[in-house]
Amino acid sequence: MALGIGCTARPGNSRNNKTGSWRVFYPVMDTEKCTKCGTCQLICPEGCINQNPDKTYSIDLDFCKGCGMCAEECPDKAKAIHMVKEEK
Amino acid sequence: MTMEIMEGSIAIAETVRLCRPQVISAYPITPQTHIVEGLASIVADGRLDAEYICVESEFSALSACIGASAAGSRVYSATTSQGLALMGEVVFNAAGMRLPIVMGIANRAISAPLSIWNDQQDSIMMRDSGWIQLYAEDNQEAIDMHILAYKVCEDHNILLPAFVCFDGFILSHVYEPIDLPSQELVDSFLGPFNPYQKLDAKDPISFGMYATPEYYLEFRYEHDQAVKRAAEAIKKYGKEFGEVFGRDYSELVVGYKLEDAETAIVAMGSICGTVKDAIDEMRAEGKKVGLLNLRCFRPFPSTDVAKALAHVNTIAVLDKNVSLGAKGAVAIEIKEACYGSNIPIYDYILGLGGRDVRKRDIKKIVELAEKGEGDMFYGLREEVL
Amino acid sequence: MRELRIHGRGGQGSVTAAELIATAAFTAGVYSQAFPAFGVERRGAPVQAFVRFSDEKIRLRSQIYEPDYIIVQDSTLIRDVNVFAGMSEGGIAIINTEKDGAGYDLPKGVKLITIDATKVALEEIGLPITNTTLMGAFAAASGEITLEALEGAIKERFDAKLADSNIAAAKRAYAMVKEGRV
Amino acid sequence: MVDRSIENFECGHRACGGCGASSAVRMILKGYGENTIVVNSTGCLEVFSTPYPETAWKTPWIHSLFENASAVASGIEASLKKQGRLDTEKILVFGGDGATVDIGTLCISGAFERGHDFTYICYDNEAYMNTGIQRSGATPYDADTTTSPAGVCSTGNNLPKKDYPQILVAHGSPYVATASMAYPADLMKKVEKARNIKGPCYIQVHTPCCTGWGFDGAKTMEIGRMAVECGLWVNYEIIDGELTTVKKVKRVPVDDYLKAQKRFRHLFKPLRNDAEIAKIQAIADKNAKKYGIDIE
Repeated sequence: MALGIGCTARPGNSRNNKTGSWRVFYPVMDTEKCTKCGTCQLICPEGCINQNPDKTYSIDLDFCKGCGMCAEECPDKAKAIHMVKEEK
Repeated sequence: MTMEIMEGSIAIAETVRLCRPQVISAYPITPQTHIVEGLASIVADGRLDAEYICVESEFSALSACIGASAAGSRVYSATTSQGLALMGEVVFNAAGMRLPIVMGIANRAISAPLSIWNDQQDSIMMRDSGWIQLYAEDNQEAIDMHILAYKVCEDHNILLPAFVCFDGFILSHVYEPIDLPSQELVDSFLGPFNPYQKLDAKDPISFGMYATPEYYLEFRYEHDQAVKRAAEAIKKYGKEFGEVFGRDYSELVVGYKLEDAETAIVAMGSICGTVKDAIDEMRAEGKKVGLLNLRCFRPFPSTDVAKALAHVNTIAVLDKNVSLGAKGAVAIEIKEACYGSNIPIYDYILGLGGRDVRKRDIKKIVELAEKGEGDMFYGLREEVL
Repeated sequence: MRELRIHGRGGQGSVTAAELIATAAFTAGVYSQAFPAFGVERRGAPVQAFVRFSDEKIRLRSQIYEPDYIIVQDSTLIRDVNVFAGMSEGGIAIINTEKDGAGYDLPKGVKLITIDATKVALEEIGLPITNTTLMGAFAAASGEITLEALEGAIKERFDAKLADSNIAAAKRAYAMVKEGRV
Repeated sequence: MVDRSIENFECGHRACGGCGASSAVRMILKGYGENTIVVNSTGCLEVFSTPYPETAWKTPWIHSLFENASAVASGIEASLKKQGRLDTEKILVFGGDGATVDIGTLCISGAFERGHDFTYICYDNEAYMNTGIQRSGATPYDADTTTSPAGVCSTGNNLPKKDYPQILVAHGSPYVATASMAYPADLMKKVEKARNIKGPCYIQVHTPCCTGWGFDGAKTMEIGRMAVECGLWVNYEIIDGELTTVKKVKRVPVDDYLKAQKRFRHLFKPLRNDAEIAKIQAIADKNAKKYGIDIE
């Protein structure tokens, strides 16, 4: 197949690259504690935190690199995310 | 056909107008200046509905052309010499992005020492950049090649940028008769710009990504293939051009009294005119000399060259450039094209930095070649010998 | 092919003269070519411009070394520049001077025409710009261009008022040469 | 009103975990809205988001060279104008601090002078991160980088951070602002504002770089906040040349901000360098006075 002339590609196909394998720690979301503030979703450098129909959030571990920003920034009153070491 | 007499630069500016670019971005530099001044006033007078971006450098001129072309506009720029050198990074980039930009090059020498005068070192310096390079013998060719270049470059099977090279001052500043085609004819030949792809919120693409070692080689291969395909495209559209405008460009190399020539001169650009006059005089003296005019340097028409020169005894290549420490760029190509033929090929570096070349110089070079003396800078002052 | 070399100083309109002469020649039906000696000369420095005339398409691109005609816009140039270089029998040299031209080192057989173009230009145009005056003299002396074609070329280049005065200057010089009043 | 549901930067890109720039880009794309054409200079962002054939961008996106993004944007703007598309599509340029305050200045100056309608975002991570942490004109005083290394005869980068926003104010830009990815609402609001202002707008966004500055990627937001709280980074807006808003803080000494990053470690180990820390404190004090950031 010919390449994209001018080094072009269709939008958003970086999803083919599952960056989840980069992780050492992974985030665990406690939806009970979640205040649905959306901070984690907004700030995640990967954009891999998605809102569920019940307005809580879930983390797509296919892409999560385990940076821990979401856990760190989850507001004090919630502290709904904590990081757990990957079993490798 | 109505011939008019006008300055080369103005003829080119008027021709660019006929090609209806939507964005023009250029920076003035001698001897290209009259072209961009001409275009600026054409736009200012409302004779062309285009955006004229008055940039702060050649580097930005071509960069803006990249943006405008990628966004879906036909674009034009022109430069020369130092301007082209400053653009260098963008020149390679525009080609790699496969954008059909047409740029006029008013050929001029490269500093140091500073020289505003003509030779062809500037465009030759960019020979490996993946642009098509056409060379005009006179201003009629210079304007025709502008129209032809858009046609070739915008072909979705080609998608390359092109230099239309014309000798600075010698062509850019000469008043001579030309046939400026009608808008109707140019429109019918060229049609509106139909981009292969463009930056468009309705259909987003990522453009100009980077290539890892897994892909870079293939991108260069496909780019090379496109430049090579351009040879056939130029011939095809050059023939169509002839049918529409009455001047044929279906050949990348054009012979002059070459059929029975024993000695062939190979040259590019305006010097071919002087060579032709010299050949007529030599022919009158019974010397069988001919010319091979290289209209196209990239893609390099090796096969056409080899075929055209197969029967001659001696080849004298005139190079208005030099790859210092090696030879003139044209000679290197001609030797490659004629590899295995055993025809002696001599290189003459001449006319650098605006040194005038006369008929008698051409005759002298033919004499030297026939004596087997060549591969030299021709016409040096005594004090360096 | 016939060749003309114009000698002047930067700012005297030598290049314009070459262009207008080429235009006039072309409109009257011959091929012509005009170009400057490309340079970086500033106002006042010696400059040259060239014109070729031919019945066939002109291919030659070198400068002009053996002119059939020369126009010298400023006789003081003759001290610094060999304006007659390359001229031969049958050539015509048109020189702007108040003097009669005696003492010039003219090549053999070259016809000399001296004209006080500055005086004509001052009287007709009000400026010491002599190019159009000398074009009139050239038209009369050489026969390469007609006065009508020259008028047309001047009209195309200049605004109406400026064109009128320049045409008047050219016509006067034309008549002066034709009548031998130079 | 910023539509936070906009996601134009896809997963799967190759930024470091905890990348401030990547986080900022997501916010900026939300703030700038749909129908955006992105121009990206060469740099970290470009490299981690677009290795052929995988692109993270869902907007139209173009990369040409390191230093010419604003000239490319000029051309796009001219083209959109000619096509009548400029009312619906807007141009957003991303350049790193090196691509902006150093090598891109010629093209930026030209484009801002000409007044093209686009927004230029400098994501400022205060060094050339793509090539391995070399100093740029935006590197702060005394930061240790690979080309301004701390050593026996050096305390790191010996030049102050270039005040680039002022250069664009001097160009007559209608909107010049600074922002930090650690203040998402402020950042997104400023970006949205820039989209709606005609002419060349400039926003310099502080994007802490865990790799280049030497801190844990989980702390990216926190480091960003600390920079603001100590006065070494000031968030402000300059509209038509007038300073209109400034983020005020209850200012703390620079020590904790410096201590939190490896790039300033030489100021504390093996011995605390009071003289140099005082110089950095003086920079923060000068900022505080200049912009009036202190809450009395």
